[in-house]
Amino acid sequence: MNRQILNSSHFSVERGVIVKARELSPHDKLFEIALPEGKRLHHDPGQFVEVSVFGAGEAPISVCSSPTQGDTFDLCIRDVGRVTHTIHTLREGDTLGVRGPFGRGFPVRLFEGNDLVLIAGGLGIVPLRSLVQYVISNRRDFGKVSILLGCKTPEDVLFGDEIEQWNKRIDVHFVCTVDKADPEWCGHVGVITSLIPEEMLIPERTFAVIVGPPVMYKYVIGELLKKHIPDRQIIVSLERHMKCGMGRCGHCQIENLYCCCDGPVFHYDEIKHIEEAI
Amino acid sequence: MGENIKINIQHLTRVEGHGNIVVDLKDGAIIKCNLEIVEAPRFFEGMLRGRSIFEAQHLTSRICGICACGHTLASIQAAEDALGLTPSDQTIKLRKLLLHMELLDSHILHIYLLALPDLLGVRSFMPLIATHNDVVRRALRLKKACNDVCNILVGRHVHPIRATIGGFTKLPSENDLDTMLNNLSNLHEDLDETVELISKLQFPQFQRDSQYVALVSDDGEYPLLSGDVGSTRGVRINKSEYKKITNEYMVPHSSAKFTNLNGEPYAVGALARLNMNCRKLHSKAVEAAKKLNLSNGGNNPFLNTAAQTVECVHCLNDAIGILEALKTSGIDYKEEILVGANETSAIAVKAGRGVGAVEVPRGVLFHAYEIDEEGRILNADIIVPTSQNIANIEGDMRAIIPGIKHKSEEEITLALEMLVRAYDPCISCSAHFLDVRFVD
Amino acid sequence: MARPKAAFFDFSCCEGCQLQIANFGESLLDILNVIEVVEFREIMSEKYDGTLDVAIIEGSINTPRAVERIKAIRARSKTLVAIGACATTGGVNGIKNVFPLDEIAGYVYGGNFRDYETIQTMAVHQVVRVDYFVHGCPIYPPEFVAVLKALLMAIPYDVPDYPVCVECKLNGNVCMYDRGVSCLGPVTRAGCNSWCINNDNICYGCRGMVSNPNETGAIDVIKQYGLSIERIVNKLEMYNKCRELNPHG
Amino acid sequence: MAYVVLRKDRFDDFVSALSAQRKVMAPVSRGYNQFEFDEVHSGREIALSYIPTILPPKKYFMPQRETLIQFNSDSAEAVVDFYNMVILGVHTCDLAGIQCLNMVFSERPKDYNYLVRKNNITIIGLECNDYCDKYASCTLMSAELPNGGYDLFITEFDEYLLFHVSTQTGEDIINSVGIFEPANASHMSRLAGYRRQKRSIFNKELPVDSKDIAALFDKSFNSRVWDGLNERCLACGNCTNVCPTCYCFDVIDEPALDLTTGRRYRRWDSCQLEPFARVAGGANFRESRGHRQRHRYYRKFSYPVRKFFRYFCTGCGRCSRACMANIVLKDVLRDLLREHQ
Ligand SMILES: Cc1cc2nc3c(=O)[nH]c(=O)nc-3n(C[C@H](O)[C@H](O)[C@H](O)COP(=O)(O)OP(=O)(O)OC[C@H]3O[C@@H](n4cnc5c(N)ncnc54)[C@H](O)[C@@H]3O)c2cc1C
Ligand code: SF4
Ligand code: SF4
Ligand code: SF4
Repeated sequence: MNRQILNSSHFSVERGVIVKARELSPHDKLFEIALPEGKRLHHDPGQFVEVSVFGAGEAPISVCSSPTQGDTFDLCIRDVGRVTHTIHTLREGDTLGVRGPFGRGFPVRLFEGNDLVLIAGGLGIVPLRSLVQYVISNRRDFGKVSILLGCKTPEDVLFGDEIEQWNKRIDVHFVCTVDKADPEWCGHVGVITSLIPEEMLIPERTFAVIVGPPVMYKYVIGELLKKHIPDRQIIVSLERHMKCGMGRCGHCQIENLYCCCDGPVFHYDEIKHIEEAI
Repeated sequence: MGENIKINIQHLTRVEGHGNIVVDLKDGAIIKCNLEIVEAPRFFEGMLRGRSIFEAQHLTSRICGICACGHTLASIQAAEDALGLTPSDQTIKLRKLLLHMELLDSHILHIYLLALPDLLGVRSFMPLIATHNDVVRRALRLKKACNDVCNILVGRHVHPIRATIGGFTKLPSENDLDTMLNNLSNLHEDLDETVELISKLQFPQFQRDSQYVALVSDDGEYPLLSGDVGSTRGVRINKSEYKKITNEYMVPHSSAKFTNLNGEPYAVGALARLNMNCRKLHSKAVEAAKKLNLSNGGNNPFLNTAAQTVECVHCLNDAIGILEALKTSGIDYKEEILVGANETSAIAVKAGRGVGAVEVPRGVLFHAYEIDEEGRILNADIIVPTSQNIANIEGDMRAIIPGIKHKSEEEITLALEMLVRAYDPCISCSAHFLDVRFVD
Repeated sequence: MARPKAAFFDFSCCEGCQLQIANFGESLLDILNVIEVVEFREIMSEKYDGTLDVAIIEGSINTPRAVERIKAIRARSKTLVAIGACATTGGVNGIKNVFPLDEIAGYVYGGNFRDYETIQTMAVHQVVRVDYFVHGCPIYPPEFVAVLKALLMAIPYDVPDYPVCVECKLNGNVCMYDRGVSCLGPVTRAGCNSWCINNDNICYGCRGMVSNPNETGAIDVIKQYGLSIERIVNKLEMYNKCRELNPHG
Repeated sequence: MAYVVLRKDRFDDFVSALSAQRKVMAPVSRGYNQFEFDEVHSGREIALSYIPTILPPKKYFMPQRETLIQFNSDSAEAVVDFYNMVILGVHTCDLAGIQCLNMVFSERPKDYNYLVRKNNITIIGLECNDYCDKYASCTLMSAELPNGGYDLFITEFDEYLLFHVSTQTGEDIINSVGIFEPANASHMSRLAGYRRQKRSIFNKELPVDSKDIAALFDKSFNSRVWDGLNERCLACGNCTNVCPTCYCFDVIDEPALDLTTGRRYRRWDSCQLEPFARVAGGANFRESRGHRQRHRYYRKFSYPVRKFFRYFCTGCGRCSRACMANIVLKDVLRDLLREHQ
């Protein structure tokens, strides 16, 4: 057998250094990563990277910081299995493998000059955070901005301090709802669809972005359609099992689309005829 | 300790399965002197009923992981006996090879990992990793080689895959024969050193005129896979009458079924085989026996470990002989057996009764089945070497106690443990039929 | 890093799985470099009664005393690994459950059978929580090593939840059904590298069934090949009988 | 376009000479009318008359398990393991399969593991004289005649083998072995006659025009046919594993006992398996066996047409042969057709 070393394999990883690690909840941690020699990731909001720990494996993780953040980027990781658990044991100064960025992010150019309704369910706030941060850093370029967040319980609300900031801003409309409140909760209780703003919505100039668990999409899209938002202006980010990020391994396929390359961000009109999508 | 001794060894270690030794000596008289078996019952004979005879070997192999190949061979022999099937010469050669590997592997495990720590005065082989690293490595190397050969020959050593009624599902390629031969030829030196090691050890001096039972035959071959059953008291009977020999009975003081022959307990195993057949050993093994003072066998049960060493040499050399013969004759691949053949009716099935008697590492093992005309098992009977030995072990314990009763409790305990271990008892084997009463 | 303290415990079984580990040859020493074995009755006289990092359990639970013993082991062990079919599915010991308890004990022991304390055979996870499973009768050594590594890294080991056929095909074997013989590969979970079929035998289902077998489909197949359903069901019982009692433990 | 002739009694010499140069893989018999590509050293081991092998030759281009990355505590290298080899006796359906895989792995980002291996493989095709069995649908898929994708291509006649030399690599082999004669006009006219005759044997297997199949799938997504398959399929993955154009994979890390060195490898995976599309949280995006079967058929007859402008079925019939539930590709297509009549 011959063995050749490949200089340009797309399976090669870069070593990212964890500059900061912070616990957000008992099973979610936020990691700030720097690539070697101050290299930039150059990602779009909504794109993801394949993160790996050798020995444990690789997993697709959304970049949850805005490209405007600078030399580092953030990953928010939930401990659910082999890779994610191992990453949770890493500390500041440790390295992890990074490939990417992959996929198609949010179409921010199209958003410019329009109103935005950003809707996140649970962990969906993670990929959406990169967009929120981007929008806030370039606030002038967008019209009205609403952020709607739905969680199971108050404990599941991630990025509490940051959300506090969003809440305080005068140029962002922020609402949060939980399925089940605790005594201290003073926000909304109920399903996220009830938060979609009615009066101030101008369908032609509104883009709605949805990221959340699989069950959420149908209901929220139905509600948006009722409010006459055009298909093209409803944007979703989908999750699928992924192994390669290059449209080959087959795991993320949604009929003829590959979630990893054609998505994970899709316009609703691209997928509404695709039964396997939502 | 003196005239009053109470010894209760719970969960005897470094043996297969769970057993206790309980001794109670009052005013010099032995009140209790038992080897008790506390393995959970597994009901193998019960489970076999109603199953296809073609599954018997797969299931009975699971009686014991260490003698899995032995159970497989005994089960196949009994099944073929019941079906009236005569295996081919090639099949017999390969089965002998397999049995040799089983004996070699199991003996090595016993000699090095189970018995040697006692003889070197440590509690297990773990400390030996540091103090006798070369010895541990040699043991693991020997075991690995046996395993590698079994992997080729039957897919794996624990619960062999290829050995089946009628022969083998897959036969070794020419390449395989070379690899096996090569693996085994590399072992001569390790075995020579094993003989050397054992010859230097001090075994406890103890003699008792026990009755020994093993397979016997009229030809010149050291009988392991075929023959009649014979004893040092001159008994000789056909294997189909095995019950006359094993003569099972229950005793109230103990939890195990016992066996006796003509009203006397007996011993099976390497020492018994040597006592019956030492003239038929391979010449290299004869030399080893000389070196270990076992040229004519002997009466010291502690020397069973040494007898096993002699058999290792025999098995290795005979195995190499078999492989060389197979290389010369070539393998006939047309003999490969399609399993589940009963489903395609390739092997004719009829009602009948059959017995298998095979010399497995710890002694002669019997399987007997009765099947109906569709090949379903009506009755099954399995008698393992360890249950044949228990009565004799207790006899040895009774005989040894008077000579050591003045020693400390630790010394007595160790002596009894060593005695039991020397028999290399396999309690998981016996548990398929033992009465279980816990002695908490 | 301190080596985790590990102990081996055997319940009702043939001890073949422990032997599989002893059979690693010299690479056993590499394993002993990464775990500290503090108790292993079959080959060691040392005993240990402190807290264990890893308890490795072989054998099925089939006496009231065994139930107590396994509970006690669980209570003092951080992780518990069930190895071998007897421990992970009840194994062949489960066949006992086919028969009424009194009946089978009576057959083997005659008149005194009521003296025997025996209960229905159970897999370990049907009595206590199990963290890692190493299926198979006997265990497949490379899988044991893979689980050991997952355990050392404190990450889950996912038992393949697809059938043996997958590995069988990857190995390019002639399918047993093409030889006219029934095989339990299609409903048995993979992970053994189709060990038996590689050796031209059929799969006996020793690793237990996949989580969602298509049972009606399988029966169709058996009929289509003109094979006997009764025999297949009988075969399935060899390793899957305990599945029906308390499947989730 | 050169043709050379090899007397049949010299075929063994040809194979021996070839195997002295590099590994030679060719179909060998496994009994039960089953064949498999395996290493050979002489012509006698080769089953020249064979029906599609258990696994297609894709196993040499994309091995069942292949190392992608070798790592240790402070470095990780992307690697490719390969042999320099000749695959001898590749039928036209499998040549088509390799062409499909070539397209997939040459797309950007290129898969160098595949491409390096491909560049080290020489392919010698072999013409089929007759149908292998009732499962084949090579004519429907236009794969019954050679269509490129080989270095040398053999057509067998009673007393000689006619080789088409298609590439320089093929030419070099012919020259290095040196036991060939140039083909003459009579050889060529015999080939033409043979191909004419072949056209009368190989007929379109289903009453549908190949180009209409994609349209058939456009309207079959909710067909009842898939419900039927849901009942029967065992989700064993045989059909995809034996398929010459299936290439889904899983990526797995395998550390050594020291937990810091090891490898990352990929292994064939199958969309038919239960866990294939399951994600953390438990959602499974193709939970029913029927949907998974539908996905397989769409990956042969619909999705690739939009991306690569060809079907990813070569008509080899392997999926039907390997399915113990007797799910037969031609029957499924026929049922779909019937539904729309
Ligand atoms: C585009 C995209 C963006 C994502 N972004 C984030 C993020 O920002 N933060 C975050 O915590 N998680 C994110 N995920 C989910 C994350 O990829 C999975 O949780 C992770 O792969 C699980 O890997 P593991 O090795 O830890 O778990 P495993 O031990 O492998 O498996 C645990 C469970 O996860 C499923 N799973 C395994 N591998 C994958 C995979 N590659 N994709 C999806 N499910 C898988 C398994 O089926 C199993 O049910 C994202 C997923 C996608 C596809
Ligand atoms: S032999 Fe058994 S495991 Fe292999 S493909 Fe056939 S049914 Fe599956
Ligand atoms: S092939 Fe079947 S019976 Fe054999 S080891 Fe694998 S799961 Fe067990
Ligand atoms: S081979 Fe048949 S049973 Fe197996 S997954 Fe494919 S269609 Fe289903």
